[in-house]
Amino acid sequence: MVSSDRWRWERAPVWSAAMSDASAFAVSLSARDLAVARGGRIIVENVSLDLKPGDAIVLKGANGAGKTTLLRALAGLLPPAAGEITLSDEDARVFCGTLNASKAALSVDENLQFWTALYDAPSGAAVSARSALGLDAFAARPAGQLSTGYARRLGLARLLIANRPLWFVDEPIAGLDAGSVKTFEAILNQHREKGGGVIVATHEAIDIPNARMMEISH
Amino acid sequence: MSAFAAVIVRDVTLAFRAGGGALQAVSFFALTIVLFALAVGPDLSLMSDIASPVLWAGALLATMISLEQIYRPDREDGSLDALVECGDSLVFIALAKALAHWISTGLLLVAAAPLLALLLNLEGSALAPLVISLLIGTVGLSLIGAFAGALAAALPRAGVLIAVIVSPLYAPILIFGSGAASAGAAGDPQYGANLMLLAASSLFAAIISPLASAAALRFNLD
Amino acid sequence: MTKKKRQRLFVFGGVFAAAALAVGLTLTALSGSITYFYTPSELAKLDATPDRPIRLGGLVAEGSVRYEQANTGDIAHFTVTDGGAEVAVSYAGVLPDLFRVGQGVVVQGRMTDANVMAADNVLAKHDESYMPKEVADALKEQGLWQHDEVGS
Amino acid sequence: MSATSIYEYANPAQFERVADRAFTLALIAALVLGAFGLYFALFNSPADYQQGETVRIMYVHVPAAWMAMFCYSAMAAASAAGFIWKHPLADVAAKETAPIGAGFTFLALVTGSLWGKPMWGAWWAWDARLTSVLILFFLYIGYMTLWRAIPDKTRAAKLAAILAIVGFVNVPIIKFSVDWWNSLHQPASIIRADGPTIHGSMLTPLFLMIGAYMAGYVAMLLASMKNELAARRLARMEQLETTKPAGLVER
Repeated sequence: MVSSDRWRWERAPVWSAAMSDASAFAVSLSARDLAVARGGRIIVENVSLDLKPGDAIVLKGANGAGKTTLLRALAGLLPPAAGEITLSDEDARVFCGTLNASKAALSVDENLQFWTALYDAPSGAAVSARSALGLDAFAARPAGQLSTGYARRLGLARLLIANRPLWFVDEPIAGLDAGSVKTFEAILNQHREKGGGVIVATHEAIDIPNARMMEISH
Repeated sequence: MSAFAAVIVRDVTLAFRAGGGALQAVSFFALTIVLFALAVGPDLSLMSDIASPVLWAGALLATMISLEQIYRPDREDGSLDALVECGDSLVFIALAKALAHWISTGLLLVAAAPLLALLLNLEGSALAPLVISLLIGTVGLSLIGAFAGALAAALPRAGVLIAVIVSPLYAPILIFGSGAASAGAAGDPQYGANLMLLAASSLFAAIISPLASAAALRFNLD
Repeated sequence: MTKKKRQRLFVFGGVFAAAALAVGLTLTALSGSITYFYTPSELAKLDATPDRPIRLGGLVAEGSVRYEQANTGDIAHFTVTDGGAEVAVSYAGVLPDLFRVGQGVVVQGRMTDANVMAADNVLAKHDESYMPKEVADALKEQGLWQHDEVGS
Repeated sequence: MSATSIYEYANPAQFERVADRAFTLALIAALVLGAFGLYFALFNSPADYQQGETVRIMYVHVPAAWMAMFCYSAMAAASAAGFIWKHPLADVAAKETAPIGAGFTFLALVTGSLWGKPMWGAWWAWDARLTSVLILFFLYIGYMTLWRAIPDKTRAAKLAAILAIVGFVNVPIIKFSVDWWNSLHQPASIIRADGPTIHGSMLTPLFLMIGAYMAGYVAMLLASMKNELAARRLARMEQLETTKPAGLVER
């Protein structure tokens, strides 16, 4: 099963160098009395939190409470209605929402190669991310034909390719089977060991060792 | 490969894959010309008089219907988030998206124009001015069109809205483009002036549209 | 400096260059002769009368307007002059109501002979000056008036 | 202070007090100026030496065309202000200016074709100025359609603002291209291209009418802004009972 070479671009592998150098990952984020709005209405306010290297926060809340809106604001994709977010490196954040940000008409490999170029990642990143999430068997298959679980793995693979310290993941294990959940938990731990931080918004039980639990409520 | 080139390669590949916008635009261009010819009737001399302007208007309309495909699919499958948060500045990505649309749709329309010109009995002397003016003009059409696409990225059925927004902004390009094509055909000294004004309009669009698209995309993210 | 800052600089450079080029193109386009019509004397100077449709501009010459009854409706004959040369124009159609002797006109058509034109379109352009009748008459007394007033 | 909506940050209450007084003033000014303007236009000014009585349409047409352009520039200015100072009232002003501007544009088009009929022999002869006004009309339509198409009004405000600014930047180019297009097919005046020379006695009614239109615009704008703010407050009230902003609690 050969991945389409047309997409492969050679570049000096800096992947290994970044792995060992934890300091490159030592980025912390702090939000001070943040308020986020949706449709012109403030739905969450007075949010103050700090995410230091190695930290994990699990965000819980009822449907429509504003988990996704808050997560997107923290990820820098949504301008907050009030308060501000400070972090030391502008390109330190990557957001993976419930949509997998992949193109149905492109194969798994083409999607991975695109993200490699998009995030300026080393050329080996696509293959290692693919194997890390067990997608090798589907390299040439159009992403649109993947099952929900495998499509979700492809979406999560982008987090690895982006190789950024702060992860913001919305419903990461939705549709994943037990084995895949374990895989993702292992990836999370590995990321935190490297000094990365993560905020996960989820309803489901996910085993994240010494994570801080936060809930959006009145 | 830089993100800029990656976006272009990806969008051009997608445009020619199943459901891509490129072939839809060309077929719309062809049917517009055929329908126009049917309406006008087989009066060859009349047709050749109006061939250049009709081909130009047809290319513009064909570009218009494919603008919705530039950003809306990205927003619906979440890849817009990746485009916004990646290392490259959003203005670059917006420029890449517009150029990708030009390559996949604009160039295809320019390639189809000579063939359709035969249907309208276009004079030989008019072919080169038509193709040259279309080549320069479609760049502006794609740039301004990409801006309109960015504005309507969050709207499911935005085809007509984009057409309404973009048509006044297309007026200068249509005037200079069609003017150049007709002047070129008639050997009018105005041909050079029209071409230069057309190029200036496309350049102006290249300055304004990516900046405006980047601003618009930031508001279409939530 | 980060990639984004370098690109922001590149964007400003690109914008500046594109703007300069666009302005340059526009100026060269405008500086080119934008005479979109020939005057009779320019036409006379041309060695070969152009055979493609052209536009001729000038004033309707004194006393040159006459109408010829033809079965397809009357044909207007008048001479267009710019003080230098003259072109005889025939036009089978309804003249615009601002058309009169001394009025500026632009005629579109093909030259059938050295200085004879068969027009298929006559445009009498309103000369955009709005002046009360009394003032117009007053000007005429002092002889400053360039239009000579005929009827209407 | 627990603000329930970003509109709470701008205090419309202060705007309300000012708006009421300004509205009545503007309305009176519009009526007075309009009355005098019409009187001068219809009775107390001479007929044109060429067009005779039909030139009187000018006193309605020219101010309308002028206001059409003024409103679009006002829309673009308010949109820019909305971006720079982030003041929600600026967005409301831009949104409410559009229909008024479109109205003036339509009036300019109708009176323009009425005025052109005797001169051109047709209701519409693609005169350069009228064609530019027609395209300006489509810019208004595009702006208003965009507003209506986007459900979330705060996003609609920002996107429409961008469109208004881009549209405004394009207006001179459109104007130039239409004049260029027109000169290709219908050459402009042969004798003098230094713009219309309007004789003194015809200027007074013209300026009176422009003043009346301006005052009318201000009155209509203030009235519709008040009504838009009331509508938004009402909509917020309905939502308020159901959801209050939540906080983040660490378990």
